[in-house]
Amino acid sequence: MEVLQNKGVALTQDQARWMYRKMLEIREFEDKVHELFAQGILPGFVHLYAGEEAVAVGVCAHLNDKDTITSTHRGHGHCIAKGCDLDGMMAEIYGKATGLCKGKGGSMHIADLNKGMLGANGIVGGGFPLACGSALTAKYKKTDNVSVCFFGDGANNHGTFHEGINLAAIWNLPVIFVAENNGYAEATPFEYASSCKTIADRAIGYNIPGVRVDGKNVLAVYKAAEEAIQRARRGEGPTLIECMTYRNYGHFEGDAQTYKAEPEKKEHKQEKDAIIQFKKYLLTQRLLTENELASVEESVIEAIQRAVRFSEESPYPKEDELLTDVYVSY
Amino acid sequence: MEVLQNKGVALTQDQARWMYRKMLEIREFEDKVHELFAQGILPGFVHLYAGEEAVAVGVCAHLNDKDTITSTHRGHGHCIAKGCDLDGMMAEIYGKATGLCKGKGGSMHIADLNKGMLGANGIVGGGFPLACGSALTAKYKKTDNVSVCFFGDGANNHGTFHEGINLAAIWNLPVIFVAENNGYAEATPFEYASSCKTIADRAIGYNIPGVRVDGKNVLAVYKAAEEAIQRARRGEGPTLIECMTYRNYGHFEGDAQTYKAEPEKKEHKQEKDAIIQFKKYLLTQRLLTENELASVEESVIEAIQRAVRFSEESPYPKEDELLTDVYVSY
Amino acid sequence: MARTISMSEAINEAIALAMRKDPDVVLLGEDVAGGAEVDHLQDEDAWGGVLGVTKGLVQEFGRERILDTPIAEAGYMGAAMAAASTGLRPIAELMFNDFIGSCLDEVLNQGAKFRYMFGGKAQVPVTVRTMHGAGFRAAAQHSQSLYALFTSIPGLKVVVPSTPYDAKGLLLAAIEDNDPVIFFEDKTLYNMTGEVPEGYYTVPIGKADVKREGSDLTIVGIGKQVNTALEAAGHLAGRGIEAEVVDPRSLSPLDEETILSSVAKTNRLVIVDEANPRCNLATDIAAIVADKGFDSLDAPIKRITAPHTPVPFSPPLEDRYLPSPEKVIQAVSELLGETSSLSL
Amino acid sequence: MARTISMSEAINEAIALAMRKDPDVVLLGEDVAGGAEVDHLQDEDAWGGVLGVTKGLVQEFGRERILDTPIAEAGYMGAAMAAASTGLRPIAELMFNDFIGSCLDEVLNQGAKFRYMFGGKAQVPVTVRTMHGAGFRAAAQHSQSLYALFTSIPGLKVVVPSTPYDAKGLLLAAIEDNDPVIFFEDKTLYNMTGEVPEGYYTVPIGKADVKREGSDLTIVGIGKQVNTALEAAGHLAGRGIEAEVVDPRSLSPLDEETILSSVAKTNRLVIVDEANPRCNLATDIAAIVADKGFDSLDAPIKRITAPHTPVPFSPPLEDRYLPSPEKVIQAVSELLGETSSLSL
Ligand SMILES: Cc1ncc(C[n+]2csc(CCOP(=O)(O)OP(=O)(O)O)c2C)c(N)n1
Ligand SMILES: Cc1ncc(C[n+]2csc(CCOP(=O)(O)OP(=O)(O)O)c2C)c(N)n1
Ligand SMILES: [Mg+2]
Ligand SMILES: [Mg+2]
Repeated sequence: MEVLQNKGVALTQDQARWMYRKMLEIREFEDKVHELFAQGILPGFVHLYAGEEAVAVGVCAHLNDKDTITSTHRGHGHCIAKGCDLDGMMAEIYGKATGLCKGKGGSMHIADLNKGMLGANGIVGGGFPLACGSALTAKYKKTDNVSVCFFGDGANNHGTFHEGINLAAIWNLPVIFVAENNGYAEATPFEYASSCKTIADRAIGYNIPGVRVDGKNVLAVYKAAEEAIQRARRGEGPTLIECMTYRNYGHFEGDAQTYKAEPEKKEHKQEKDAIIQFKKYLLTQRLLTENELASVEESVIEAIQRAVRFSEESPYPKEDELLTDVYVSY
Repeated sequence: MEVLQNKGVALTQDQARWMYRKMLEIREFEDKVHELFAQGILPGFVHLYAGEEAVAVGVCAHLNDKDTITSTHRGHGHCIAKGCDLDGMMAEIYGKATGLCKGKGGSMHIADLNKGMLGANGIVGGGFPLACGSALTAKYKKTDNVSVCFFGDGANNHGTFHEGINLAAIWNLPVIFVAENNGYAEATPFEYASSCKTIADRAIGYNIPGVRVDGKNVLAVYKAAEEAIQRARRGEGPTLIECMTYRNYGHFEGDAQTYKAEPEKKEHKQEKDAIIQFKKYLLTQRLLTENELASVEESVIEAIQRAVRFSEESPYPKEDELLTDVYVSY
Repeated sequence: MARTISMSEAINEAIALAMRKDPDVVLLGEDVAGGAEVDHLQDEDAWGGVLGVTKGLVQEFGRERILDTPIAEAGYMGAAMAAASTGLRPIAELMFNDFIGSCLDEVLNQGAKFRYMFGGKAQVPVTVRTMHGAGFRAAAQHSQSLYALFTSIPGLKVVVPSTPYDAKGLLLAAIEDNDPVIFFEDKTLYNMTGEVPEGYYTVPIGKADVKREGSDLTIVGIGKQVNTALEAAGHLAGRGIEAEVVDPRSLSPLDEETILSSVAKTNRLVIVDEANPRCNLATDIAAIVADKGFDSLDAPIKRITAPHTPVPFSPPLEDRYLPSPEKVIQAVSELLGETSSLSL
Repeated sequence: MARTISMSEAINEAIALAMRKDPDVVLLGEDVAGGAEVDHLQDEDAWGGVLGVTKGLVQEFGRERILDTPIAEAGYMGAAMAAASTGLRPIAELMFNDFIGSCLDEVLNQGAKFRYMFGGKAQVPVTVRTMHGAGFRAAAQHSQSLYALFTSIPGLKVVVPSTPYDAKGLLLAAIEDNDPVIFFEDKTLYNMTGEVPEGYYTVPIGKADVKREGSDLTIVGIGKQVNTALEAAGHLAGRGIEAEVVDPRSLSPLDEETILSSVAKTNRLVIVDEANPRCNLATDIAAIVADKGFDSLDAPIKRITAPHTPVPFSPPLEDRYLPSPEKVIQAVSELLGETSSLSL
């Protein structure tokens, strides 16, 4: 199998295709959810990941189903990159019985433990301790599995950031803390709320490696994640990776985004767009052809359409589902 | 008035006497509480500050009654250094009606807002946010007052450390965060629980100055605090000062201290003892004479005896005090 | 009193009036202004809170008084407590009451206890505004009604308004109050409109309001569920059953007297509380009446509450989760011993 | 069953038995071993918890299974929740229940809700051991009894033992249980002794225990207050009044049946709960009986609780804060309509 080298990144064609596909799946999924929400079809608080695809995909490219991730309120991208079923995800966002969580969780609580996806999380900062917990299981059971904790720049100021990273560091747990620095927490800029110059700087206080990478460049994320994950698998403890990224939509659906500057919005949808950049790279490096890319694109669009159809056609949970799944036994 | 210079520290005789007196007051007070507790006279959880006098005194030497401090479970030293009444303190520890808090608070909750002492605190890490709050008041009201947050090496891993320091940093609040690194949190060594090499290192993550000083040397503490407090009064924001110190007694009264090594215990009671060191300094520098020191010592011992007598003779609160002071009005 | 505004506007107006009156009042919380230090942002375009409730306040009062915080609930909540005890009169916004998980200590062990622990020598005039309630499709972590937790804590006062009028008057009373007050805002009531006077007025904390008079039974509702109770009462009236609807408005202190004298008149009690069923306000009120009002009771005390489950996301499940007029009518029919259940 | 040990020893033994039986059981918390990585420290000299309850466990199970944590309740409590949902069966010690202020989110919004939010696809077999209770001169932040808070949270089970026997059996049941269980230990009961079998046994969660039979009235006690109730019952018996004392043992689930059938027999109910009075277990149980047991009630339901105040430090105030046999007897005398109050 042909292998290409670039900036220390070696991708097989299969990997490249998988990454391109996953990034597209996220983008199309989120664009579709945006549309459905605007039409009043989807209820609830919905936070879209479009624009940040390179982070989830660049990291999850290194993970298997026994590796775990913790996620955020902006969790669809993590789910998709970790291999969650698109039909089940979309149905969950619809609140249908066929959803990954039977419709009980919704957008902010999609989970699939069989895929190592420990749940989107409506609580900012909720993931840090959880990632330590699944890493503790891995360490205790002497597997070489790792945990990844995705979190936002806003979460970086929450107490759990500190407690979680310190715990992972002193117990030498296999956790990779991945900051998705998209510049804003709701309408509040990173620079206002965070006293650090970079989130990566904070690694010093825990005596662990900390790096900042271009989170729009999936290869850069891929490479940083590879190093960190390998360290963790070798039992050498946690790493903090800060990925500079941007969300294409508002904080949640309905946000007028007045706090974003126009040029910034534009450039992120154009020259900085992670998918456009990766596609260009794949073509110039001749990793995939135009035709191959087009067939991926087509198949992704179909998959999303299928997910919507599946969701539309699925029933709502039966009324008595309200009372089940609270306890194993009570 | 004669002024001596040393390592950039200029103490007047009055200051020197005040500092010596306060350090002794703390030591004698704590030694007495230790004795009373061992006799079964004092109830409750009691955490003694003996051994750490140089920290509270070196810092509080720069504060006035409008400046505020937040404290810890090990709060007697902070109270004394901040000017709380010894009779009222001792009576509080006895649970008497004449206590600073009418006996309702006890050792872990001694407070005197008129002295800027915002309360000992039974919750580890409780002080970080509180210090930000009183500093916010000072900043909002455009006074030049500052807040000092005393905290232990154990508290340095609590989420509130992170949230408090970040908040103070982004709001540029006049807070001085003073770590009392006595090597242990209960029976857990600093090095085990904290991933940082030094607590001062963590300042980098908040982009504020951080220094580590010998907390057994009251002059070193005095000097570091002076700089930090002046910065804060000038509106230049928070500082983190880590003072390396040691507690002479156990975590609380009753602790067998098996985790402490013998040589370490010994040296801290002898050559490293903060009071012995300061006394030597005062004599060699001819800042105070043997006679003057002796008269301070005598007067302190008397003051502590008086406090015990006062407490013994004081009544317990009346029964209906149980129900008052919950609300201003209800 | 002809002006009609929304609950959201009433709350916004109360904050503005309090801030005009007292320069020590500041508002702090996540995005309460929004867009802090963003160059191009005009303050009229600032968020004004996640659902826009505090919109416009930063224009009038500036960023010194409307303080955006990091996502650090423990940090800013503790700061609010100490700021209150050192001379400010802060309004701290906890965006969703569910987030108390991130800052319970600052409320439970700090702010609520300062006064007592310090022998009456501190006061903590803080108001914590927070959103609660199901029905918004916001799922398990953004839909809870946790007022019982706060009600159980000595040192706190707790207020849950059910109308725009009460919301404005109670919020002004809360801000004036020298004790810590937790002020609950049901996110599904923000668009509810009602008559609200323009000027400054207070609704006293600790005084229940009889929202409808009746003689056949008493229905006590908490917050939005007062409206459920009123709706049910309307239907019941059509069947000749006159329900008295009592709105405690303040849960701590609780106006036991108004509740007890209503039950003394009607001899029957139903309580509607959308919180989970265990140790909630419905049990609290039932227990008080089962003690002090026992002799006037002719029938069991019925509680209409959420089930003992988290709040589900799926719309039909969430609808079933909440109390409804139907459920109230059903309980009343049982209470009155009618064999066939009433229907709407 | 002749061996007599203390509550503290019973708990220690339960943990040891569970750890021997199941290699997935780990214990984590602050100083649960003590002296982590101290060179000279022999493990027999390690603390074993702040009051020595877990002493000796690190000797047998080593530091891989007895994990000292930093003072980071949110960090390790959240870790325990996720460890539980990924294959371990952790026992997490929250030193004092008052410290829930530092980690409520991990319990309320994470561990308790995983299973429901994830559509039944997760399970969280964690046991949280925590100390509660007044009477230790530990003042306002170390003396609370916050079990109502946990009882109100769907997804959690809550257990409060009153004897060494129950403590051991309930703790083993809690550790075996596949749902999150909060296990309350009254710090003032650690030295209480009682007969405890040596081997492995469980006391079922959700089953109340009638600790004394009687026909004149029912007294339900929570935790240590069961003993207060028993003491009162002893005195009452001397006056010809036979009180039945019910110990729910588990607050969630609550064995309503046993309580209701006791009241059906005695027609009178007193509840003794040392928590603050609002929205506590006493109100919860009173409300259940005022609904489902209304017809059997001959008298008001009385609650003996702490007052609505923080726990005071001063010994005479703290003594007055707590329920006492005298207060129970007083309530009973009112209940039975005796004009002159009974005395001990
Ligand atoms: C503990 C907590 N506080 C506040 C919120 C409300 N909230 C939801 S998302 C968000 C902003 C998060 O910002 P960031 O971490 O940067 O993630 P992003 O939305 O940018 O992906 C806030 C404040 C919450 N859900 N949880
Ligand atoms: C939030 C919280 N967790 C745990 C405790 C129990 N506790 C009291 S003091 C203490 C150790 C504190 O260590 P450190 O901060 O180093 O202060 P020191 O006792 O050494 O002065 C602990 C764990 C507490 N009081 N509060
Ligand atoms: Mg962000
Ligand atoms: Mg220490």
